[in-house]
Amino acid sequence: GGESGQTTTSTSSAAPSAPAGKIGVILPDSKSSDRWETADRKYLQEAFEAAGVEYDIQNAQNDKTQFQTIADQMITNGATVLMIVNLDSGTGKTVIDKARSQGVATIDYDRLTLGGGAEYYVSFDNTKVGQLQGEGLVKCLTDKNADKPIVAYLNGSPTDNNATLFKNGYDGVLKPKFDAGEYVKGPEQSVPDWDNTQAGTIFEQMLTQEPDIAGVLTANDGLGNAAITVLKKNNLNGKIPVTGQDATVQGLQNILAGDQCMTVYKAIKKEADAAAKLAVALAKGEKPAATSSVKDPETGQDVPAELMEPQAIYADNVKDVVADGYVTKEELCTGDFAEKCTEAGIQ
Amino acid sequence: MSKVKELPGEAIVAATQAPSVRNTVVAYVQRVRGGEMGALPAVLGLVVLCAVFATARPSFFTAINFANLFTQGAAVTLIAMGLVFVLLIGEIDLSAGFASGVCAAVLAVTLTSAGLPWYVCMLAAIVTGVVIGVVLGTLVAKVGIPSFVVTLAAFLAFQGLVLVLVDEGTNISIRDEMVVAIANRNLPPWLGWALYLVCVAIYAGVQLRRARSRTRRELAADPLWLIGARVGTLALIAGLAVAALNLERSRNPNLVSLTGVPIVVPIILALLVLWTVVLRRTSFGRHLYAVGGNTEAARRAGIPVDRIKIMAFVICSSMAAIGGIVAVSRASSVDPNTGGSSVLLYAVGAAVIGGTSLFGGKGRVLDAVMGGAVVAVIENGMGLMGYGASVKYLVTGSVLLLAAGVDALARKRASAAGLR
Amino acid sequence: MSKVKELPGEAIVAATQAPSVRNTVVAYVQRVRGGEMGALPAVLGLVVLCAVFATARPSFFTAINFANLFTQGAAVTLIAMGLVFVLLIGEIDLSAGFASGVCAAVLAVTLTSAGLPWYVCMLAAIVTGVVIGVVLGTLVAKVGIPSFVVTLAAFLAFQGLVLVLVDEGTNISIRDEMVVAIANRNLPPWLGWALYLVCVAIYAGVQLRRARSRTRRELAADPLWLIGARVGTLALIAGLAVAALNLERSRNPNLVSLTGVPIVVPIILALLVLWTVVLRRTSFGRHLYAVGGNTEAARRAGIPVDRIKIMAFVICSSMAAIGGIVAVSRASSVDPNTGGSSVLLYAVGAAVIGGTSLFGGKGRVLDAVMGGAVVAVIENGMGLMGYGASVKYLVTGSVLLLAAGVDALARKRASAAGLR
Amino acid sequence: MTPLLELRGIDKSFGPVKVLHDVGLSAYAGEVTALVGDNGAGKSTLVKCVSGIYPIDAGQMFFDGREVHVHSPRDAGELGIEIVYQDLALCDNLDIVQNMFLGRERKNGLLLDEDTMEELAERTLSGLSVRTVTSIRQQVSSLSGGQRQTVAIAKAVLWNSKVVILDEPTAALGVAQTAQVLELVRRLADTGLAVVLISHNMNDVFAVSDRIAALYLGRMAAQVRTADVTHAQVVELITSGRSGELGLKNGVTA
Amino acid sequence: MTPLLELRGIDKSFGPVKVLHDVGLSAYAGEVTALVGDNGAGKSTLVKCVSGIYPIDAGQMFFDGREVHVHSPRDAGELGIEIVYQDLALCDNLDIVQNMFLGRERKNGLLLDEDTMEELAERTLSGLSVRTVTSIRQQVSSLSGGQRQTVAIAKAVLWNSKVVILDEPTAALGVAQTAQVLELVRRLADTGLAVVLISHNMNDVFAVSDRIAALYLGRMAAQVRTADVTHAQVVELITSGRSGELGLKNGVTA
Ligand SMILES: Nc1ncnc2c1ncn2[C@@H]1O[C@H](COP(=O)(O)OP(=O)(O)OP(=O)(O)O)[C@@H](O)[C@H]1O
Ligand SMILES: Nc1ncnc2c1ncn2[C@@H]1O[C@H](COP(=O)(O)OP(=O)(O)OP(=O)(O)O)[C@@H](O)[C@H]1O
Ligand SMILES: [Mg+2]
Ligand SMILES: [Mg+2]
Repeated sequence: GGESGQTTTSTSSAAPSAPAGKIGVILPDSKSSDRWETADRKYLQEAFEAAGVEYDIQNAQNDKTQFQTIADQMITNGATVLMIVNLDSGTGKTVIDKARSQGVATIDYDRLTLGGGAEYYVSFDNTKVGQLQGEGLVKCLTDKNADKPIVAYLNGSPTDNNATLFKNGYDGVLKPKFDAGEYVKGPEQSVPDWDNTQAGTIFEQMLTQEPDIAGVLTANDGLGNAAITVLKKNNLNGKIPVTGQDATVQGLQNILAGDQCMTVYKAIKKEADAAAKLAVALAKGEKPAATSSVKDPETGQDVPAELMEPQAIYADNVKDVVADGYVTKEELCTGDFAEKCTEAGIQ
Repeated sequence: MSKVKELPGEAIVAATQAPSVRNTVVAYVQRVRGGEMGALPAVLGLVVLCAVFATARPSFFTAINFANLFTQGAAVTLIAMGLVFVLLIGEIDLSAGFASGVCAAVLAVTLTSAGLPWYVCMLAAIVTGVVIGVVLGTLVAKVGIPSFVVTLAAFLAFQGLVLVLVDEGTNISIRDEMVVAIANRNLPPWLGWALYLVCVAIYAGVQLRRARSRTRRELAADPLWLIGARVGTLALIAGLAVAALNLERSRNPNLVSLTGVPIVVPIILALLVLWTVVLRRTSFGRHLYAVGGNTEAARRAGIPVDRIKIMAFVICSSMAAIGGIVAVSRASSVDPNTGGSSVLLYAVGAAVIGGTSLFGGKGRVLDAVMGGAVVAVIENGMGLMGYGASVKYLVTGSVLLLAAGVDALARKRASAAGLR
Repeated sequence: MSKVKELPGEAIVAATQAPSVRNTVVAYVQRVRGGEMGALPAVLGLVVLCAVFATARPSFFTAINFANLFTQGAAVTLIAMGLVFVLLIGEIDLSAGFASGVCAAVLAVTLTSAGLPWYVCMLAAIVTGVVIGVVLGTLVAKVGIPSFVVTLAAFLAFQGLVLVLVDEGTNISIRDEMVVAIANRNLPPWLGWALYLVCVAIYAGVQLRRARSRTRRELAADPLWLIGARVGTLALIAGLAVAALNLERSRNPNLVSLTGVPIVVPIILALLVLWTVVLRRTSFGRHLYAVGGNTEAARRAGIPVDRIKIMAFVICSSMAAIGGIVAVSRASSVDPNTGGSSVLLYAVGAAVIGGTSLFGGKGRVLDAVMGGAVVAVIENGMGLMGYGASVKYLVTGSVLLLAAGVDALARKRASAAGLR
Repeated sequence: MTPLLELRGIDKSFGPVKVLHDVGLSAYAGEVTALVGDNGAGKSTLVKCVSGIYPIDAGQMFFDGREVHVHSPRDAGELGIEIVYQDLALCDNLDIVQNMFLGRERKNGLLLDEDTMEELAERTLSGLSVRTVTSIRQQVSSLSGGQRQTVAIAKAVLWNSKVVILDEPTAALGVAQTAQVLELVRRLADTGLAVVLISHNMNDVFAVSDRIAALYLGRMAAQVRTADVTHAQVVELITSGRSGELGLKNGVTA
Repeated sequence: MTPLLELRGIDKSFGPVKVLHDVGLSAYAGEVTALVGDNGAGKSTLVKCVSGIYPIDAGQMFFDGREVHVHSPRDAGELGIEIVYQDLALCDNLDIVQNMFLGRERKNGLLLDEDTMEELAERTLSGLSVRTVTSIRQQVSSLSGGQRQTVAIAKAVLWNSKVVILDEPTAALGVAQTAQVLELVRRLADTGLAVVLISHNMNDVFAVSDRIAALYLGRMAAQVRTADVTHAQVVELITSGRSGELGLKNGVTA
């Protein structure tokens, strides 16, 4: 990534004949995960450029007020399609309502706006992500033949609704095991703002309080790395499985090194392409059909949807992520990791 | 007692004679050159910003964007207005942002879970603000903990409180029409004009009555022409604003019409007038300035310093509550981030850019509104520019610095001339 | 000149006679009762906190937790130490947190992308800090923009800069052994003891030399027994600490041994001594206090006020850089949140809890370390308690208030007696 | 005749330093009592104890024969004690009128009655020979030393108080202004107030005072009628604590 | 004989208020020049113009015959001009020794030489009749008014300067201390310094000064030798700007 530092408003000279409208995209933040600025922005840009439509991609920096301000400004600037990754359903709905009253079409990207009633919803299933994490941890613990392991939770930001969805996912897998007495529920804490430094302190204290922790469910790769750093300090790295999400270079390297059990890869390019296709069609005044639909739990209405499947990544399938082009070999196989890459069969 | 001689007491040079137009203008120019510029630097900063954004993005100067500006900046401005009171007495309130979040959450909970009518809920939110202010003020004034620490603790505790109120991170949608209207609906155009007329008339009336009463007592009074000029300027600027806001700004006027002054505007104006009167025309306001200027002198003058401090915190937190209500209205929802992120820093920044001193004793509510306008224009303009995340941060920082730099350089002359 | 009479100039009551043990103790008790308590309230606060946490969680008083405390609090403490300089001159640096983030990112980028050796990278990070300080200081001192606004702008801009440096949000892993060692490795036990001996010896030597030189000049000097008592106390406390840190704290002592003083501890100590000497024993330090106490008086005394202010910002930002390096080491990674969230507020809080005034002129580097310890103990203890997010925020806020309240009530007596 | 204001056995320490030892003082209605003493003798501290700025360690205070307890300047003000402090304590960010009426603003309903205050302030000030004050709406931070002092004096005499204490009121004043203030002091006493005047200027002290109280190193050396002592005796009391019959009995040191 | 310090045609306004009009002043080495004038006449403003605290609007300043431009107190200090300001400007958070050596600390290599400073400070202060100062390591915030003034004076005379300007140095001082300071002023002049003394006390002015300069409403009314005028004449110059032959020619107002 990295080319997103420039103004992204541009027009392609090779615009097709139809008087296409303008597409506005609001990304949520740049700190909970690097995907928004490095992946989504890039892929959406590529897709829009290819279709030759005008577009404007902005990031709300996890600030609801800014989110609304950007929406206002995009409509002011003449956007006819608005694609949003809401920060929460309330603001999302306000934006969608306002857009609709101005005759602007909307797409929910990655997160469903409850009660919003956008034209389309394109996403990964976040609960599914959590579920994969839970299953991954179970797999790794089983591999280690752990007996009644104590499992600690390092949840995402307490103020991030996605963190709640992830937790629902892994709780769905692990809670039955706690209830059955197979696993023991260890300490659980949420990490404010997904802050890795605080995550380090929080996990260090968990380990002090409960020295026999045998597995850690961490909500993403950054938090995972924080836990791994503490484990390393205590020479426990590799002995206690840690989960992750986002298939970042850091996470993948930790997996290759054997310090991390798994991560969840979300093929963002597919998601972005699907969303861009819908947006371009809307901008040209078409109304394409979606492959499936999702029920809005608040209104009970069906929202046309395109849903992508997340994929669990372990040491043996790290190569899939590289093959997909999400992470390059140069980034991943630096220094000591060259050897491990070869072992893992990464070309 | 041989030394006590009668010496004629010379009267102070009181300019009771009505000054001519020329003299007044010359004196004003001299004052400005000497550094007493009032709101001039902030206005200058605003003009520079608007010019920059308007050149870069022509859509900046459209009716719809003008209307957006008000609703976008309202919450921060309201919180900044309250912060002025705390800054005036030389204290700080780091918790104002999250206090607005707590009050917003109270509004949401009473509205949805308890299902109470909107006015009861708003009252509950404001009462929550008052209680918060009493607690903070008491800890600062009576227990003597530095306000930075008290409000830092409150900053943390209130984050927890918001989480508890919104059930650990869920997001409460607000659907009450009245609450949503505040930041999302507009006055009918005729009402806008009616309010406009009432305001201008009252302003003119107050100015005239004051001048007449002073002339009667043979005190220096503003001449009629000056009052006329002031009222005229106000009437002109406000008239233009109302006219612009009454333009059709819907993108599909056939589908839906969008005209009129946003409802928050009269709310902000009313509070601006209220607090300005309190600060400048009541003994409480006088005492606030005294405590901020020289706490010891205020105490020696018999002013109940502790009570004044507590009151300042109460006003600050209540204004935060009102800001929170407006924020809820704008977002039509409450979540644990309400009042978080940069709300507090922007609010303090607004007050300081407007000219309020962090050391107390200097500041006006109008400053907060001017500073709030600067912050809103920056956010609004940056939204139009469409930069990426990193560039946006960089440019926003630089623009803020630019606006403050204009102000600082303008004031620099003043202190160089020995006027502080 | 009839009026000029010779009057015998009375000498000032200079206590050149060596005071007895009893007198000194009585005088100390009187001073404490009168309010000159130095670090006593902070120590009291710490003791209360430790007692509370130790009762709630016995694991609080284990060797491993004691060692954790140091590494957990190191970054905030280092940033707080730098902030003391800016607070001393009555300014504020809101950007210190993100400045540490920028420097951390510079370290990461030079280390990984550029592949430079670790010492070059650390130097680059610190130089970045110096440059940041020069820019901020110049804007405040020369251009005259209020530091709150300058550093608020920097706060925004640096967030952007970190994002640019870490490629819009990627998380850079640091695997350099030397960098990681700072916060994650320990000194061999013998080295801990050696350092301990050297420190105690130097302290004793300095104290003795000073007393001898003053006695020679017939100035009031501390008696030998007092110096002995001081050196003894230091030796005892430091000795206990080193002994505790040299205990085995590995969970599997057979598998791997974990003992020794964490490497950050001597780093913090060295900086503490350095800055304390600068503040108390150099004219630069004296001038910092003067500028903070009465800028006008300092200017009239011929002190180059602008230069002093810039230097204060440079020290603050360089310390932020060092804090950033320690944070990087501890997390073994850099991401856009490095230096963000609550780092700044905790750092300022640490300085203020320690007794540094936000209005300038009052504060010590030791205060920042004491305050940093309070903040670290709170974070550490709260981590052990294992509360949910909301309760954690609430309790952290209350505990912070408690610690500050102990301090405030202890100091309250002093101001009541007319000593301010 | 009972004194209007009477202090008995006042002790005051700052931490380890004892500044006042068993000090007594009486001020009678209709009289000017001069309080004299060397630099650092404790005069200002005594005044601040009376006004409640400093709490006293021991001792009693009587007002009109009743024992009173003053905990803050507010209490002192309510008793009718008005004080001009040596470190004037004006609010630099307020203007002259605002400072003069601070804490006792005239109101017109809820709002301030600025016009009345301006009129009254101007009248009081012009009686004190202030010139070159451009406007009484000037901030006090821009006043000269003497002008500031005049404002502080004007502030204190604006009220109908029973006791007025002036701590070196003429220190920064010019010749004419000093004369004006001394005349004012005499006039206040003549209308039945008890006035306490602190001054280092013996000419002034002898010109207006009825009684003289001399502090020496925190102890009351003597309280005498002005008519009964000479210039030289008072200077001796100030500098050595005794003068012939008068003064502290044995050479006490701080 | 060229004056050591000479001002010509100094103008200074604060915003719309003109405080100094075309003021000239000469101070000669070995002489005490008294600068007198009513409250608000502009004496302190003139001093602050000399020290570079206020920039001047017009006029020239000569030092030892050369024209100099002083932009900050630092420049003035480097020329050898030492000033005691009326608003003393001490750092309340520093102790007596620290204040006295502020900006010119004695060093021992890189570190401060506290012991030497303490010795020197004590010696200078004890020559000025300061008593009841418990310790010279006391913070100046806890000093009495007169003690603060003494510290400020001691600070200024500690250096080998060529010109010393004292703005009402004895205002808060007791009888003995005043005498001591006046004697010091004379001694300074006798060792060849140019001393400018601002005072409202005519006795003091006539006791030590060689020349008198009278400011009236921001204008220099007269500069005369002390021997050539009487007490009454000077008072008249101060209060009305003229006295017979002397003074401003026509009734000028501010
Ligand atoms: N807050 C304080 N802390 C410690 N010592 C103090 C404090 N205030 C005053 N002192 C000491 O108390 C003594 C008396 O001070 P005070 O101000 O009462 O003297 P004074 O008689 O008013 O002298 P002056 O004529 O100089 O004004 C002085 O030695 C002073 O240093
Ligand atoms: N910063 C300022 N702004 C505006 N006016 C000022 C300022 N400083 C002083 N003045 C005015 O200038 C005039 C001269 O003041 P200055 O302090 O020089 O008087 P002075 O001769 O020293 O009087 P005093 O004997 O009372 O000390 C006064 O009328 C004062 O109000
Ligand atoms: Mg005194
Ligand atoms: Mg003066």
